This record gives sequence, C-alpha cells and structure tokens, in this order.
Amino acid sequence: MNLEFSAQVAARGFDVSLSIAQGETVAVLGPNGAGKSTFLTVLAGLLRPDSGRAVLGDRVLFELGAGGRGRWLPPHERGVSMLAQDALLFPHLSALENVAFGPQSRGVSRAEARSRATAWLERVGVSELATRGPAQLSGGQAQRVAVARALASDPELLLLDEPLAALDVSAAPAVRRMLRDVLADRTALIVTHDILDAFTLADRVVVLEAGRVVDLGPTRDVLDRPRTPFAAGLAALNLLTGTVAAPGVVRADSPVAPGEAALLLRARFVDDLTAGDRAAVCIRPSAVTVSVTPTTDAAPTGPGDPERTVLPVTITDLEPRGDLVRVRAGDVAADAPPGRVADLDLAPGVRVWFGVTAADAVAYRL
Amino acid sequence: MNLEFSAQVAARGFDVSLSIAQGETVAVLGPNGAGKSTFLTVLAGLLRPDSGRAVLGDRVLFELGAGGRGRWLPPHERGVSMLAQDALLFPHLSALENVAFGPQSRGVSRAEARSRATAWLERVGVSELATRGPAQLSGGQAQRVAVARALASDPELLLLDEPLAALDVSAAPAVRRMLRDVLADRTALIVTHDILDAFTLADRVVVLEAGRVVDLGPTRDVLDRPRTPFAAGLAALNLLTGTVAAPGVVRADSPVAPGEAALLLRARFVDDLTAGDRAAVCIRPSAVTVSVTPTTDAAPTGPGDPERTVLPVTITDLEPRGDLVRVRAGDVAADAPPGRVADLDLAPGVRVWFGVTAADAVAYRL
Amino acid sequence: SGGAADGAAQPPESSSASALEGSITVFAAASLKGTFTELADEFEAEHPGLTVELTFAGSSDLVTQIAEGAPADVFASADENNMAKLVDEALIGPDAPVEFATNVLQIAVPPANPQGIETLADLARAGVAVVVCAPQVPCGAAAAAVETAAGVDIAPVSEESSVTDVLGKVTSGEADAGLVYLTDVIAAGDAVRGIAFPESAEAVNVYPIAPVTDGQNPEAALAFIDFVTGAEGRAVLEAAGFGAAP
Amino acid sequence: MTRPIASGRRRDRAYAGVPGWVMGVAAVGAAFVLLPLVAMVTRVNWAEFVPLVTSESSLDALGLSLRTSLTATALCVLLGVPMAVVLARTEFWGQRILRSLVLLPLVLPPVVGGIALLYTFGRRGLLGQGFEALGVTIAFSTTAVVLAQTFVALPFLVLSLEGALRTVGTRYEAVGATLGARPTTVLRRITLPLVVPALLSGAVLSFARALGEFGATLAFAGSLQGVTRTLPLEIYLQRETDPDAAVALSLVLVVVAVVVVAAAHQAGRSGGARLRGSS
Amino acid sequence: MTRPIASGRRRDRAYAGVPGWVMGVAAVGAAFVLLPLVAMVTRVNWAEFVPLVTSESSLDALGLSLRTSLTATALCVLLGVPMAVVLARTEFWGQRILRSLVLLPLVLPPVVGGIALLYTFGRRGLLGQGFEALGVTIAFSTTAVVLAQTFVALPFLVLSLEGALRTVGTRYEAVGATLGARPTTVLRRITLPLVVPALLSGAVLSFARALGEFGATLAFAGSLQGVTRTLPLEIYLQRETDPDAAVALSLVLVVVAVVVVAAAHQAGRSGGARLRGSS
Ligand SMILES: Nc1ncnc2c1ncn2[C@@H]1O[C@H](COP(=O)(O)OP(=O)(O)OP(=O)(O)O)[C@@H](O)[C@H]1O
Ligand SMILES: Nc1ncnc2c1ncn2[C@@H]1O[C@H](COP(=O)(O)OP(=O)(O)OP(=O)(O)O)[C@@H](O)[C@H]1O
Ligand code: MOO
Ligand SMILES: [Mg+2]
Ligand SMILES: [Mg+2]
Repeated sequence: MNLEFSAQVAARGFDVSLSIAQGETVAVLGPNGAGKSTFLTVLAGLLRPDSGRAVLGDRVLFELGAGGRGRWLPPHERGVSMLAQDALLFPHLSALENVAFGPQSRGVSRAEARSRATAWLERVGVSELATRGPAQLSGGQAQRVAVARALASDPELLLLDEPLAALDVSAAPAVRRMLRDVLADRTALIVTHDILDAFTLADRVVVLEAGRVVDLGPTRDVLDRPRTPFAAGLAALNLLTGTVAAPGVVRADSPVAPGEAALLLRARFVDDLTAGDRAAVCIRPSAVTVSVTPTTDAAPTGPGDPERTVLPVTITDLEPRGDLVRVRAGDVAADAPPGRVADLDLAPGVRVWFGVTAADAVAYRL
Repeated sequence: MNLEFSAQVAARGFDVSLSIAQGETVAVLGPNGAGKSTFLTVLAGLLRPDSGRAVLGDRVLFELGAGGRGRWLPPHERGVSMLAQDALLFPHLSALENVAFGPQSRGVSRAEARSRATAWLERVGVSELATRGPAQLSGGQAQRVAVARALASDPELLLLDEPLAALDVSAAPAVRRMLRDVLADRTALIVTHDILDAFTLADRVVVLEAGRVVDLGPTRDVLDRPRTPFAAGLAALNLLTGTVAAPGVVRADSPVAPGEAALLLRARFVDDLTAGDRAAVCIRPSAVTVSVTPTTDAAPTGPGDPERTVLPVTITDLEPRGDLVRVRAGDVAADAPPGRVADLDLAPGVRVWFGVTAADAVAYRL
Repeated sequence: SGGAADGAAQPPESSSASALEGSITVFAAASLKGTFTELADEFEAEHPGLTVELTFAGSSDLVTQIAEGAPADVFASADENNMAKLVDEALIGPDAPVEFATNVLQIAVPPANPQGIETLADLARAGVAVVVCAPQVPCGAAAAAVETAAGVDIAPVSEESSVTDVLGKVTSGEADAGLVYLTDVIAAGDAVRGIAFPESAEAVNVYPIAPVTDGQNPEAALAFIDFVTGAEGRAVLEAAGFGAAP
Repeated sequence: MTRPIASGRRRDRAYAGVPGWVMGVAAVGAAFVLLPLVAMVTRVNWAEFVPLVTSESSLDALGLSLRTSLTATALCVLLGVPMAVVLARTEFWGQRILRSLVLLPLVLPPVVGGIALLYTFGRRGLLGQGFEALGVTIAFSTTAVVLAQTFVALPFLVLSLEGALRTVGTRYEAVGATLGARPTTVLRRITLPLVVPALLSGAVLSFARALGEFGATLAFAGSLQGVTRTLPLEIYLQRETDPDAAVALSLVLVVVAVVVVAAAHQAGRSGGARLRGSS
Repeated sequence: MTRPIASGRRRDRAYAGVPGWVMGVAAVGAAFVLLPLVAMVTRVNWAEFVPLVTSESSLDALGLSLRTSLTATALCVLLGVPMAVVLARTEFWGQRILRSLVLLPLVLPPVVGGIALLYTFGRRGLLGQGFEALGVTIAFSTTAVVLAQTFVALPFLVLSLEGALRTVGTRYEAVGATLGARPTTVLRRITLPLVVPALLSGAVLSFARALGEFGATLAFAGSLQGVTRTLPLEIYLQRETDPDAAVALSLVLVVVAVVVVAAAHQAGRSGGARLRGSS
C-alpha cells in the first residue's frame, strides 16, 4: 500500500505533501505545534482538510477541491489505524476488551479477537493487567495497552503519535523492539521526539516546522547531515550554515557571538561545493574542545591536524549528563569531562573558545 | 519546608517512607506502575492512603491510623501544587486564565494574577498562545501551559509528574533550564523517565519498584553506581551483581549466558570489600569491546591493561543510535561503531564475546 | 323488578330485558361517579348478560371525546350546554335528551365555620375568603345567577375550574366558604358543613341523559336510560342529594 | 488517566470538596420537596388504607399503569435514543428549532396535549382517518394511553441523553472509527455504553413522567376501568368523592415510583461502576 | 488533547458517523412529537385568533405565567444546583433514597402534588400555622403559584445537572484544589462553568415545566385573574366553552416556550462554545 498525500488546513497553517512507499516506515519529527498530530488526524479521517488528495494503494482516502467538496472516505473504511497522543482507552471496557475491539469490529469472532488481544497484550508486556479497567492503570500501562490496541486492528496504514513517550526506560527497549518487528513490513507513520525511535524504527524521516515539510530523506542522511536547526538539535549535533568561501572554508552566516566579524570555518567537504554555494557545517559536541585562551592549548586528543577553527563564545548553560558535561553557548555545544569543567572553572557567562578540527567539521550542500 | 512522609495504600501495594529537606529537589524514578503517580497524588491530597503520616514544615498534611481515621488536610490548604501526568487544562479557560487561576485562588488580584501568568507563559515559551483555549493547543503546547500553571501557584511543595515528556527537543532544554532555576530553592518532587532531568534538576533520586523504595541517594551516587537493574538501565550502564571472591575479583550471581559456569569478573574496587561481601559491578557500554573469538583480538583502545574479563554472550538486539550501534545481549550491552558491526557481521542470535578491562569495571558494595 | 309497575304499558321491555347482552359504555359527568357506579352495578345484576362500562370526566372532556369518536352508548351530562354541543354535532338526536336530575347550590364551610357564615350575604363580608367556580363552568354560572338574584356582590379569592376544586379549598380549611352543589356537600360527609340558602332556587342545575346515535348497543342504552330515570334511579340519586327532574 | 478520587473504594476515602453552605442550601431544597410528602403521609387514614388500595378498581388501575408506563418507557428509548444521537452528533438546517420543538410536550398543559393527540389520531384527526380506513381505532384504547404517555415522556429521555452525549464528546468514537468500527458498531459498543448512566436516568425520568401522566390520558384515551383508567385517573376520580382517599392512593403511586427508581439506580450503579471509576 | 472533530469551524467539516437507520428512527420520533402540533395548528380558527389572544384575560394570564415561571426557574437554580452538587459529589447514608424522593414531584399527579402543598403551606398545614402566626398568607397568592411551579420543576434541574456533574468527573476540580482554590472557588470557577450547558438545559426544562404547570397550581393556589390564573388555567377554562379557542391559546404558550428555549440555547451556544470545542 503506497500512500500519496497532500493536504492543506488553513486554520492551522498546515500544508504538507508526501508519498510513502509500500512497507515503508516514516518518522515525523518537528517542534511542538509543527502540525505532526494534524498530519495524522487528517490521514485517519478525523479532520477534514480544506483541500487536498490522499490515495492509499488504490483507495482514494479523500479528494477535496478548493471549496472543500469532493470525495471523502469515513475513518472506518480507510484501513488506517491511529494511536493518538493521549491513550484514550475506552473507559467502559477492560484492557483486553479494548484491544479486542479492533479485530471484532473488522468481523473477527469474539473468541478469536480475545485471543489475538491476549497475544498483543503479551507483546507489550502488560498481559497481567488484561482484566483491569483503564482507570486502574498507570499512565505508562495505559499507553502500552493503547499501542496493543492500535496494532491489533491490523491496519493497512498505521499512525503512531508518540507511542513511547510515557514508557519507562526498562520497558521502552522491549516495546521498541516489538514495534520494529511489527513495522518491518508495514506502511506506517510515527511521530516521535526521540531520535532513537527514528533510528530504530524509521526508514525515512520527515521534519515539519510550522505546518510545512522542511526536511525529508533517509533517516541517516537527515540526522547525520541535518539541514535544519531542529534536526540538528534532535541529533544533538552543532549546525552552522554559511557560504563556501574557498575549498575547505565556509563563511558562517552569523557570527557565533554578537559583535564579532564573520567567521571562517575550516571543514571537510563531503559534497562537491564551489565558492558561493550554500553549505551546512556539522560538528559533534564531543569533537569540540573548550579552552579559556584562544590558543590551541587544549590540544585535541584526535589526530593532530593543525588546521582548526576556533570559535569565541560565551557559555550560556552547563548540563551535567552522566560522565560528561554539555557546555552550551547559544546554538553550539561542546562535551567536556566534569574534571576539565572544574579545572577551567566554567560557568554560565564565562567567555571561552571552542576549538574544532577541520576533519571533525563536515560540510555539505544546503 | 522539609517534608516527612510515610504512607500505605494497600489496593496498590504502595508503602513508601521518605524525608526531604527544605529546598531539596528529589527525582522519583521507577518502571511503569511502580507507584510514582500514586506517591504524588497522596501528597497532593487527592488520594487518601490507608494509613500514614506526612508533615510539611510544621503543617501536618495527614496523620491516619490503621483504621483510616485521623487528621486530613484538604488539598487546597496544603500549599502543595501538582502537575499531573495529563495536562488537564481547564477546558473553559484560555491558556492565560489557566495559569492565572492559581494566583487568583490564593487571593492575588485579577490584574496581578494575569500579569504573573503572562510572565510564566513567557518563561515556558508559549506567550503567543495566551488567548487560545486548551482544545486549540498541540499536545506539547498544552503541557507547557500546564507547567506554567503549576509554577504560577507558587506552592511550598511542588510535584511534577513527567513535566517534560511531551516537549520537543528544541523546547526541552529551555524549559529544563527554567525548571532548574525555579527548583533551585524550592522543595520539589519530580517524576521522570529521563536521566537528564534527574541529573539536571534533582539533588537526590528515589527509585520505586512495585510500590517500595528500592534505592535512594544523591543523584550521582544512584545513577553512577546503580544498585538496581532499573537504575542501571536508566543510566544506560551494565550492572552485574555477585559476591567478592578475592581482591579485584567478583563471582557473578548468574552466568550471563545460560548453561555457563559462574563467571569471575575482574574489577576495580572502589569500596573496601572483602571476600564474601555482596558487590555490584558496573560497566559503561562504551567501555565494552565486541569480538567474535574469545581471544583479545579486539584490543581495547584504552590503556593496555592485560587484566580483562571476557563474557560469552548471544546478541539479542542491535540498536543503531547515531554514530554508534548498541549491541544488546540480554542484560548487558556494548557500544560499537557501525563499521565494526558490519565487519563482524553482527546480528541477533550471533554468539560473541564482550571484553572489558578491570579498570572499566567498577565494583562497589551492594 | 322494580320497574314492572310503570313498564306494564310497554310489553317489549321485559322480553328485551332478558335479551340484553354484550356491553354498553356510559360517559357520565364526574359528579355522577358515586351514583352511576351504584346504578350500573344494580343494572348489571338485573341483566346478567350485560356489562356496563363507565367513563367519568368533566362534561366538556366527554363531549370532545365523543365528538372525536369515543365509543359511547350513553352520555349523561352535568349541564344542558354540553349536551347541546353533541346535539349540534348530530351525535345525539335532537329530541333524545331526557332530564333525570337536578342540583342546587349550597354554601360549604369548614365544620368549625370560623367566620360564622349563615347567609349568602355573609359571603360578601370583608375578610372572608370565599371560593366559587369560574363563570365559564356550570357551577360558576349558577353562582353568578344566585348572586344577581340576592343582590350580593361576592369578591372571591379564587374562581376555580370545577366544583371539586372549590370543595378542596374548603375541606382543607384554606377558604372560609365556597359555593358548591348540595350533592358535593353530602358526598364530603363530615369534612364540610352545608348551609342552604333560599336564592339557590334561582339557579337549578339540570342533568340530561341521552343515547349516542352511533352507539353499538342502542337497545341496552335505552334500557339503561330508562333505569336511571326510573324509580331505582331516582332513589339512588335522591339519596345522593339530587333533586327530581323538573 | 489516573483518577484516584473517583475510584476510592471505601466511601470515606474520597475527597469531596463540597462547601458547607452548599450543603445547607441543598438541605433547604430537599426539605421543600420532602415536606409535602411528609404532610401527605400524616393525612393518610390508615384504617381505610388497605381496603382502598386493594379494591378491584385500584388494583386494575395499578396494573394498567405499570404495563402502559413500561411500554411507554420502552417506546421512549426506542425513539428517543436515535433522536438524541441525531441532535447531539449532526448539524443541519433547522436543528435548533427542532430541538426546541421536541421540548413542547413538556410545556403544553397535558390536557391540551391530549386534545392535540385526538386531533392527530382521533376519528376526525390528521392520521385518524387513515387508521380508521385500515380498521384500526387508536383513541380510547390502551394503545392511546401508551401514546399519550410516550408523547409527554419522550422529551425527558431525549434531553437528558443529548446533554450526556455532548458532554462525553466524540473522541472515543473517533478512536473506534479508526479501529475499523462502522458507525453502527461505534454506536452500540462505544457511544451507548459511555452514556449508560444518562440513558438510565433518562429512562427513569420518562417512566416517572409516564406513570404520573394524567391530563393527556384523560383527554385522549378516556377513563375506562381496566382499559384506559390508569392510577392517576383513578386518583382523580376518587378525589371527586373523597380527597383523603385520593391521597392514600397517591402514596401507592409514590411507593411504586420509589421502588422502580431505586432499582434502576441500583442497576445503573453496578452496570456503570467500571465506567464511573473513570469519569 | 487535540480533538479536531469537535472543533471543525465549518459545519460540513466534522465527521458525524451517525448510521442511516438511526436518522430514520429519529425522523419517526420527531414526527410523533410534531404531528400533534401540526394537527393543533390546522384546527385554529384564525379569524378568532387575534382577539382571543389579545383579550385582557389572556394577556393577564400570559404576563402572570411568564413572571411566575421565571421566578420559579430562578428558585430551582438556587435550590437545585446545591442539591445536584451534593448528590453528585458526596456519599452519605440514605443518599440513594433521597435521590429517588427528589424525583417524586415528577411522578405525583400534579393535582395530588397541589394537595400535598396545601397540607404543608396551607392555613392548616404543617408549616402553614407557623407562617400564619408570622402574618404571612401563602394561599391564593402569586407566591403559591411560584411554590407550586418550583415544586414540580425542581427535579428537572437537579437530575439533569447531577448527571452532567457525574459525567464531567472530579479531575479538574482536583487540579483546582491543588492550585490552592477553596471548595467555593472550585465550585464557582471550575465545576459550574464546566456544566454550563447542562445547567442551561436543566433551567430550560424547569422553565418549560413551570410554564405548563396546571394541576398543582389549581389545587394549591386557586385561579383568580391577574393573581393566580396562569395561562394553562386560562386555557383550561376557555376549553369549557370552546375547545378550539383553548387550542389557539395553547399555541401562544407553545410560541412563548419555543422563543425562550431557543434564546437559552443560543446563550448556551455562545457561552459554551469554547468549552464545547474541548468536549
Ligand atoms: N483544534 C484546533 N484548532 C485550531 N488550531 C489548532 C487546533 N489543534 C491544534 N491547533 C494548532 O495547530 C498547530 C499544529 O498542532 P498539532 O497538534 O498538529 O502539533 P504537533 O506537531 O502535534 O505538536 P506536539 O508535538 O506538541 O504534539 C499548532 O499551532 C496548534 O496550536
Ligand atoms: N485507580 C486505581 N485503582 C487501582 N489500582 C490503580 C489505580 N491507578 C493505578 N493503579 C495501580 O497502582 C500501581 C501504581 O500506579 P501509578 O499510577 O502510581 O504508577 P506510576 O509509577 O505513576 O507509573 P507510570 O510510569 O506508568 O505513570 C499500578 O500497578 C497501577 O496499575
Ligand atoms: O362536568 Mo362537571 O360534573 O361540572 O365536572
Ligand atoms: Mg501532537
Ligand atoms: Mg504515573
């Protein structure tokens, strides 16, 4: 079932076109309010767009002209199942009955539906809660039952809106593994804020911002070579944009610190770029060194490439994360061991220099 | 306001005692259904425990004997504000009015309450949505308004149930930073599934499992030296438990792969341990090497310590995560570069050997 | 049977009496409930093959119902107006109605008679709470007639829609006095005291009875009407306070 | 999804949060409704009570009242549930006027309602002629009693159910539809179970109204013992001769109503228990 | 929290999902309620209509009906809201019986209700003697009309509101309490706004019932033009002389009711619009 989709919802500034191949899983990423849930609700048939067209396999889901008139398939005839952002378990049915609802609605016998439901509850790891009512479940337990319910209805297109957000770390890997198996040969869209979900579950990602597609491509391309600040943030990478000044040199669009002259970034070019081309430069925080003088006294531990860029910045934030501290300075960040942070007496407001070798700064076409 | 808390809820198998010092922030961790939300609801006065006692500063929140009789302060007199797991914004009030509700209820004038509310909406980054109704907000936007509402009521004890779960990566750092400022001098409990929240926001963590406290201590102690599988999983660390066999050697409780003899782990002892003591051995996945032969052919890149442990395991799962692949084998995991995974032809079911040097295996008292 | 003396001149009566069977439905004014229930029982006892179904309601309700096709054989009205409506509708023959009883007004007061009412003129005293029927209903029309005749101007605290409501206000002690029919005073027993007054003769209420033209059992209907207007009927009606037909 | 307040198992556990003055005013309101009942009870002549209540005509009337009221309630559910669903879930031109019109049997004095029914189903009525041609006479039969009761009781069911349907909203129905359930399945397995408490209380209201119905029945169905004379009509007739007897008979009506209402609430409580835990 | 269905701005956008057969049955139900009204309209003698409707007694009755019904509705809200809150939010011994008893004015034939009120507030009634001693006479006054109307209309408000309160649940109230709001504040700023639609429809039901009230008024308050003779009593009297005239007057009642009900729904729609978006 490949999907062709295009729809506009003026009231939410939503205008998205996308096609998905049979069996492909696409992760939908984007900041809060970007239109991810809107995208899914339109596909599921719960929100009627102002105009647009969607075809799943050979079934026309909707085809609406400018006036909003046209064909419109009701939700239950779409073969599209959706797990909404809140679990929305039917309050009058037990966990098991909730999961059995989908199969039964598609004509499966009661007994068979219940046995399928039992199997799905097993797979999401809450089979012991089968007879409980939704009000007697914790937040995460309810979310798992909702995942099972969406999967049990065996849809042709599966829509998942943040399915793992409420799961605890001990449960998430198992459910994620299960989802990967289930999604392997299934056409699906999954909204997530977790890069791990995108890597594990999705073949491609689409990044929405303010109701538009701003990036689209195979997961690894988009997240390893981000083109938008959002994708870079999600992948925890530093992203600087600019114009190619010379081979191996990119002139950054904005100085990193206000009041500075335009910065020249020395980078490793992976695309064929010539002077004047727009380019993105991507740097892992762990490849950035921090020093309190502009010299190279904080020698990199990697291969001693002498060609490096030094960025003058002011620390805005320190984030301890386990065995490293993330030192943030506006949009760029460096990871430093706690010991070094203490030695250098780093704190918000302190002026430091971030150093990065050309080998660790990857430049590609924007 | 320091807090003394002890309560039992038989129907949920909940039995927790805890004290929190004035101004301290405690992170509550635990798997789904562990009783984290129950803990918060009892403190907020929304669920009456079977028995127990809680004192906040010099105010007795409740004091219930075995029969359930005794003192019981209603929620609005507790000075305890709670952000529940669902946002639960009042549907008939705008975002701004939702936030202004708390101050107004505590007697602040309408104008003043609205200006405070405006300031809080600003801090959580949704000031442009002030006049919207909750139904017109996206999931993450609603959650931010709910955070603002809880903070605006300026409680003596603040309870936050997964406040950041629905936030996108671009918003989470800013809200987290804001929370850190706000929580700095405030007594608060924060339920989270995100280790970063624990590190950034909490002075101490308490780990609940099945309604009981299983671990408790300063954040770094609990998460760097985990004593429970849950805490280890949260910190993404490998945890093996066993008995000290000799100085520098711990006999693991269970063989890592079934059918193997008990394993001897060579470790760096950080506590004073003598033979027969119970010990935990903690290993970072990035310190674990993967090889397809039991020899040391996959030489570690670290200092060439010859004393190493080699664990025979079967791969259960591969999780790509950005520039590394997490190779899971039951409870233990190793991080390997994608290239190496491809070279060794790793896949679930393949039998491999995980190697770790004694320097990277930290043993401490259990 | 008690009707034998009069009925000697009408030979078919005794033969038809034995032939009467099936059932008839009698629509009777609510104020006839007690008497007609008793009469129907006696009539049934006389004619074992016959059952009498009784429907009681306000006369005007009954008129509407019969006009709309209610299955009535006999209509007994509490006033001539309502009977005339059915005659106009041709549901009752123009000459069919027979007057079978009369009724006169009395003053009803609570047993203790707190205001010491003795005459109609006492009802016009200030401070006496009097209830009467509204002029639109028969008992109200009668009340207006006696007021005119006596030259008394009563200012009632309420003009009720039916005698029952007037009586209710008096028995409950809510009103100090009310104008009701003699039969109502008798039916109410100890709950009220009745005070007769001479002007009541100026407004005698007449009860007509008639068969309905498209009734299912005209023979039995006529027999029942004869029974009501006959000696037994008169005895029962008189016991309840009704006067003889003029 | 955790709502601990509503799910406290022991009654003294849940935090109520009802201000004291609200309790005070509620007590005044309850007294206003209950005192007249007490006053009624004090006036009952208990010596006469048993023979009066067990007389043939009383028992006939009681039996007829129960039969017709239950039938009318069933009819109300049958017609009223679809009406409530349509009013709550669709929008069409004239809907608002239709909703007001459905209320009308409430505001019409019952006797006038009965006359309107006569004008419709009576011999000379709008539909009556058609029925007449088919040899069916509706007016003045037990069917007429049921129709009169249904007419006055239907708005109760429609209005209480429509309100509940709006309050519950369409979110669960939407989820059901995406799981592949056809509208009829959604209605049967999601919409209706979610509003079971409202459906029950609507049915109880309808039953109570049908049981007490008097004016429309009198005008439209007449008052024939065993056929159309329901308990309220019997009470009305008793009042002609003996108001205190009427009051005694009314007590029977009250007791029947309390029993039925309590039973329905009991059923609603057990049936809706799981549901209520989540509300 | 995203509920796109309910918030579609244009009416043809929202997915309804009402099965066709439901629409069919609903149409039958609507016809059943509407046909008698149509039949009534066809019987109106339009030549007589205007003089009849504008006669002094008719206008007096209409004015009195509107005044007393609105006052009774206000009383119902005043007493009924606390009663509904207490029934929905607290549990106490005997609560279930109390809820059934509150229903009773519904099931009591109105005339009997009026008699019971006489036994309570009448001169020789339970409380009447007390009032008498204070120099207050309720009988035969407009106050009695309002009391009778309030008595029969109160259950409508209590029941529809209680159902809505249970459906809405206590979650938002709990949040409000943890934000420091006292029970009274929670009631005023959260509970009541959340049930505004139900409160309005309950008030409309009460108003309609009060406007149509006849039997209890007749038995308790009497019938004097301008003081206690409301429109239904006027209609009843007209009927004695001319049933068609009564029908014409009933039409006035119907129009008044439709206007008031539509206005209330309009108010509810704009007031509850934001709320409904979220339900
Ligand atoms: N019912 C509604 N009416 C009008 N605007 C709405 C409605 N629901 C959402 N919006 C707006 O539409 C935009 C897209 O919302 P949507 O729910 O699709 O975001 P999202 O990408 O799912 O965000 P999140 O990550 O917070 O869930 C947002 O700006 C939101 O405020
Ligand atoms: N209303 C209820 N009645 C009975 N049991 C309940 C109720 N709510 C929750 N439980 C049970 O109590 C236990 C603790 O639930 P709680 O909601 O406190 O978990 P939690 O730690 O917050 O989980 P999560 O991370 O999924 O939110 C769970 O086993 C849950 O199933
Ligand atoms: O027709 Mo009657 O007897 O005045 O009620
Ligand atoms: Mg969303
Ligand atoms: Mg929870």
